[in-house]
Amino acid sequence: MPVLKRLLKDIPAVMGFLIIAMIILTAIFAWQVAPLPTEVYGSNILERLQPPSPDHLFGTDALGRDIFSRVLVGTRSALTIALSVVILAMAIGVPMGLYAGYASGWAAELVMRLTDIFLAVPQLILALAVAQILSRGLESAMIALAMTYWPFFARTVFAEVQRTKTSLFVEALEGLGASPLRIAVCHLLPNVAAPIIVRATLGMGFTILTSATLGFLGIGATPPSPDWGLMIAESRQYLPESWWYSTFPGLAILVTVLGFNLLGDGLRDIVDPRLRRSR
Amino acid sequence: MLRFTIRRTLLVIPVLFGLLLLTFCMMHMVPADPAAALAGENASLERIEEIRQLYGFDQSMPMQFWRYLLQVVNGDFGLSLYSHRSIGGDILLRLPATLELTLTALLFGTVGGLSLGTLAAVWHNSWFDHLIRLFTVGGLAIASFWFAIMLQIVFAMNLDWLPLRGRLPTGMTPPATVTGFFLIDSLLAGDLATFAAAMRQIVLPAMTLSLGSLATITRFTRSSILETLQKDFVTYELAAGIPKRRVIFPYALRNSLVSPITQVGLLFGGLISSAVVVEAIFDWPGLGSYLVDAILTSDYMAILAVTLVVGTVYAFVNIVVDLVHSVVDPRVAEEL
Amino acid sequence: MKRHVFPGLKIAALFACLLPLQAPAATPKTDLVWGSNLPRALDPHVVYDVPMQFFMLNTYDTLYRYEGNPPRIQPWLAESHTVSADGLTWTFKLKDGVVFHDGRKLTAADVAYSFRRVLTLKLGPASAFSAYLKPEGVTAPDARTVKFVLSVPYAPFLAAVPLIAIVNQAEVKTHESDGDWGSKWLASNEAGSGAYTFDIKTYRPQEIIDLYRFPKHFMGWKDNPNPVEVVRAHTVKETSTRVLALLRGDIDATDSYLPTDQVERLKKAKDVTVAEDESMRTLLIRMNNSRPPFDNLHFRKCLSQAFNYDGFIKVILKGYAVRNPGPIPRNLWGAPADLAGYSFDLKKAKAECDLAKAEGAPIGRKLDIYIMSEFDQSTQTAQVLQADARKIGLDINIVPSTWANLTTMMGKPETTPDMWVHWVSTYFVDPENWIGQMYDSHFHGSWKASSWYTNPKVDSLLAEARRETDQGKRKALYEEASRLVVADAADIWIYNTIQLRGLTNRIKGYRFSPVGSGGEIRWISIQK
Amino acid sequence: MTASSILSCRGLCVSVLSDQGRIGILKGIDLSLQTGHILGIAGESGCGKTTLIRTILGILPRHARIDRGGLLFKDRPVPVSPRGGILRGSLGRCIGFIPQDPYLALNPVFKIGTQMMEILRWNGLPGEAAGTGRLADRKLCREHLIRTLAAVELPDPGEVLERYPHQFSGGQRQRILIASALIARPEVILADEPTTALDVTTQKQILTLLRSLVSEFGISMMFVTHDFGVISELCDDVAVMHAGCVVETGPTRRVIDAPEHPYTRHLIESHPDRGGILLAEDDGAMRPPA
Repeated sequence: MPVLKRLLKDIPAVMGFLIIAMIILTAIFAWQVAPLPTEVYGSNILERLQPPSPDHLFGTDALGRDIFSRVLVGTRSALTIALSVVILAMAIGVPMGLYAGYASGWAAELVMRLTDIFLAVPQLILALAVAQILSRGLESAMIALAMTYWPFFARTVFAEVQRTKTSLFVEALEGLGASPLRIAVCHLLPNVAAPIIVRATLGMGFTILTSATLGFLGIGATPPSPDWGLMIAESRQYLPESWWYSTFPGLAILVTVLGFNLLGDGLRDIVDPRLRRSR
Repeated sequence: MLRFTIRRTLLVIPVLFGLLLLTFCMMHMVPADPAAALAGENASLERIEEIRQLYGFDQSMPMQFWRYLLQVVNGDFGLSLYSHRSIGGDILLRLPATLELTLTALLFGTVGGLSLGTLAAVWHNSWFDHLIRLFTVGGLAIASFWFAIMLQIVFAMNLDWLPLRGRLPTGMTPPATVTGFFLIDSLLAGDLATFAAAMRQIVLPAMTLSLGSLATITRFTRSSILETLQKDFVTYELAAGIPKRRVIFPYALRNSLVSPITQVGLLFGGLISSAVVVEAIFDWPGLGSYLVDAILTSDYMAILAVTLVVGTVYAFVNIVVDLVHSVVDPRVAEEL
Repeated sequence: MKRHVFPGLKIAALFACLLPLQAPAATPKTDLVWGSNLPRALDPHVVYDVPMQFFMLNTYDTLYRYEGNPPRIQPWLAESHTVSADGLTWTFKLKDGVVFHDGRKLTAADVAYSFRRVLTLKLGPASAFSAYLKPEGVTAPDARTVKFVLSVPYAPFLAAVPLIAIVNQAEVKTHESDGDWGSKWLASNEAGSGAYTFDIKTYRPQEIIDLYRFPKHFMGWKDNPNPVEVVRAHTVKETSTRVLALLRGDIDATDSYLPTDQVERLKKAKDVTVAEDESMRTLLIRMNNSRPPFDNLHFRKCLSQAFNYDGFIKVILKGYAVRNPGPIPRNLWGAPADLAGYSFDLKKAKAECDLAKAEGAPIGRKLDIYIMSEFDQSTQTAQVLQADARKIGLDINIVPSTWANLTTMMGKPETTPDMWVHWVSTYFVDPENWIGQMYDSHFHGSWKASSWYTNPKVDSLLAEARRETDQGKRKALYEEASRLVVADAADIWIYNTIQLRGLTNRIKGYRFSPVGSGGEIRWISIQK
Repeated sequence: MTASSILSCRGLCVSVLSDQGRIGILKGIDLSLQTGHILGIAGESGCGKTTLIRTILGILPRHARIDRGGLLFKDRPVPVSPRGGILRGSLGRCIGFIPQDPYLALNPVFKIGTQMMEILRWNGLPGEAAGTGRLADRKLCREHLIRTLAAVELPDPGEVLERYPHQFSGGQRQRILIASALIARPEVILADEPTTALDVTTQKQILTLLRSLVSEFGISMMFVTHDFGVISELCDDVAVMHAGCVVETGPTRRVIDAPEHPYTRHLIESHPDRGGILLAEDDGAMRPPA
């Protein structure tokens, strides 16, 4: 696997990979790893707002829950949200991009103009509006994020398909009478897989950030869910005394997003050497 | 240049029209009845019906869309369901604050990013360069609302160096409105005390906001300069006897501006997004905090109006970016 | 070489030079910076809520006004009033020599115009009148007499009169367009006679309101030798920010809902005091009595005993609230003094739950509790219930929402959520404001009556209390109704608010009243 | 032939630092450029031609340095900097440079005028003190640039200054670069394969132009190429380089007619267009002035 070899040479990318591996493991075994699993949801108001100590590594929150355990369990929701959003956005964006890139005519044109419209407003703003129109809650926030992220996939796929569809092998397949659907799915799609993976990896990090922002604004996750953005929002009125309350969930976001970004950058450098940015 | 501007502007119109259609559709998906909401609590059915007719909510969809289109083109976004004030008027009052903040942040980001990026490229592979590279990845991974809170804890709450909130210290009268930008208006009025105060107020929010653009611009400047320094014309300029510092600044830097500048348009989107939370955290009386208020009060009309306005501002920022781009790189203007 | 390369650094250095410049002290000695929330718009006939009370009490006058705690209704613009024997005709006599801010004399016509305006716009404070007063019922027989003819007898009418600000008819009329009663104009202007005038030049909606003392106010200023000349009201959104701003002297007063966690910190500070006043503002968890399992009395009793009242009030709120076991604030007449209500006992709760289950109530389903996410206490309340209910096997799901969405949802029993958390503040000081509008089935469909509680006995008691003009008899009626509602465990009543407002020590003469929460600036003097 | 040498290398050794340690690129080069002559330097890519040019111009990359030997300019040694390169300033305006690829050598985002003015700024007008980075008289400078552009037979030179590189063809750009090399009216010009990126017709025109300029301005030129056809057309003398060494040197005719070194023979024989070389020999117009 030359790709893997090149990835291993890229120290930042390896760091990103290790961070993500650790986070995924944490997410899977969160309930086993968390030192005080009963204090993730259950309140213990006598021990509220305790500073970090050996009992509570990251201190406790306003309802006396263990912030360390909540941050660990929070990886689950963060990853679930990000993964669902990215997959949903992919499920919409990739077929759209394939269609618009390969077919031509007014419908294909319409798809691309649609992406223009969606991209005409910064993603967070549009997601806020969409989430607000749907009822509140995690599901609507996720749908809103996917609704506003798919154009990025559509664009990526569109550009790649445009590039490959004029290549010889596609013309040969057309000559052989392969159906357009078959060409698109069996031959073009594998060719655009790499940029999609890169986009998805970077999208994971981005989605974690955006969904945390939605949570912070009270539109995403709902209490008592240990959502990082929500925890930071809850912590605000206890500042600056209870500094730990907002610090650690924020660091969790930072590390996770950093992991995805490092890995995504590394993958992009390999997939598209023209775009080598960081070296 | 003029033709370029006009064509570029015309290209925006269909997109904005689509956006208008999108927000219109969204407005009609809203769970609450706008007429009932406008009528207020405990309103009678007749009153709701009156309002429905007054605002044309009883007409056919295309008719309603036409009305909406005419309204919006005239800058009238209707009445806020919450405050019963004109949304367009309130947005106009608040837009300068947001623009002042985002543009200041963009200035921080561009000036800082170009400097840091150039330094990192010139001292390629030094410890400074490595530090900068770490920053460019890390800066994009920080949640702006968290960073804002951290800055508040450190610089405002604990060290007490900078103000915590607001656009001016409480009790200070804003300068006479010319541009709506306090920094510029206070200078125009020759009021240095207000200028200094406004400057202190804007530092923390603008720093928070500029983090992402600073990281991005640094990153693109650095790689772009590294790439430019490999170019033949750099060797040629050196060979022709031009000193190295001159070759880097302005010659190589100007070449390297193209890729950071194309990023600015995208960055502006990020800036506006972050401005929503950053304004809410720093009590910055701009569009962002208006949007957050609208969300907290489920003021759909206001939310959609902000979406439209942001989309328009965003489109025009991108036009300006393209214009700057065409000035920096003369080849671009001829492509369009 | 670097000297030439990086002009950016020079600019950065320039910025850095400016930073250490301390902003000049901006607050002159007679100015007051008020750091509470500001009304969303300025028309007191359109918006009526706590932030509006601040604006209205300072810039407008009313016929009667509440003062003190517990609040007493006092003649203000009116000298006196009379009621006809049938309780339908109310006649108010106005004081002489009242002038508006533009110098025009205030007459009975202005009063009549103001009431008609409210009744026609049907917004904000109108709901307190619309059931019994029509615009035609308000007349001004002469310059100093206003007559109200009610369509049905309504005892709490007088209690509601202080809701209506008297506006300058002549001024508002010049700004009318399309029959809007000048509401577009009044949304960002002021046309009153109150102790302070409003300055439109510095007005920024929901951000800055500057008020200037009105020397010709009819009350005169003899009682206050050092009045506040200028009030600069600034919205400071986040409470922690507000507290810091107070500590640093940026503002002179916070809002009156300080988070209890911050009180200790303020009490330790040198130049700051915290005013603690028991108000009339009750917190409760609403239950939708029309929907299973909440239609089951045992289940409602179960939940009523599953809430940790003491833990919530004593630990989380650090004692800055008073347990209020029934619907009427305990410091208002009509609340039975001996009412015990429910207390936290998970064993009893479990037993009630089992009874409910035996009767077939579907208690296993997921129960939704809606909160207003912008209020932290609303979240905490739901979380306290959620955590303890989990222990007896109940699955409660928290749904964040907003006031606007919630009030829309309360229109029908099907859309009304299982439970929601809210406060009932003092709109007018009468039990009608609480139990009357909350548990009379006539009010079904409004947010105040969102329990969909129906009890014919309670309905008739409340209706009688509304007609009866003798307060002693009314008190007995309300006490009986309270006992019935509590026995039915219609809702989970939690506390009556202790309002906490941080003040700097320059402020003297702060007067708290549950109506206006102490925001009436005319009583305040500034220590020099 | 008068044997006064204007520029010569004496035992020049240059090495670069790589992963495998120091690697010698130039291994004792001895060369001399006679005043008024065109010296062709032939050799395959990788033989060290470009490094030689860069050494003389004083633009060696940071990891390269002169180990031994040096340059003589008009029989006076040229100082070497502590980092191991020639001090550019010591040769100053006496030396001009024509790069290989006209498509890449001009900065795409600046006007021709700006770029030429910059070169003038650091080299100075002929007859003035060497460039200090300041322009004395813009109008005078502009006239000088227009004169120089006219010398390379570009039509409408005033207009040329106002345009951007992408608005010119390859041949035109090469003329602009030649003009740039002439700005300071240098005594020596180094040309690094200036015609390889051009088509055959343009190549011919450029070579003709170079030849006439050399005689017009009295310039000595060092002309690097891998193309013996060009050498035979243009050069008075030739030096053949191979693997960092000069293997053969002498007058062009002599070397082509009777190559001594097997590598030279190999180079000449492998030329795809041997006929061209022979043809050039008979073309009197192309001959160097005696």
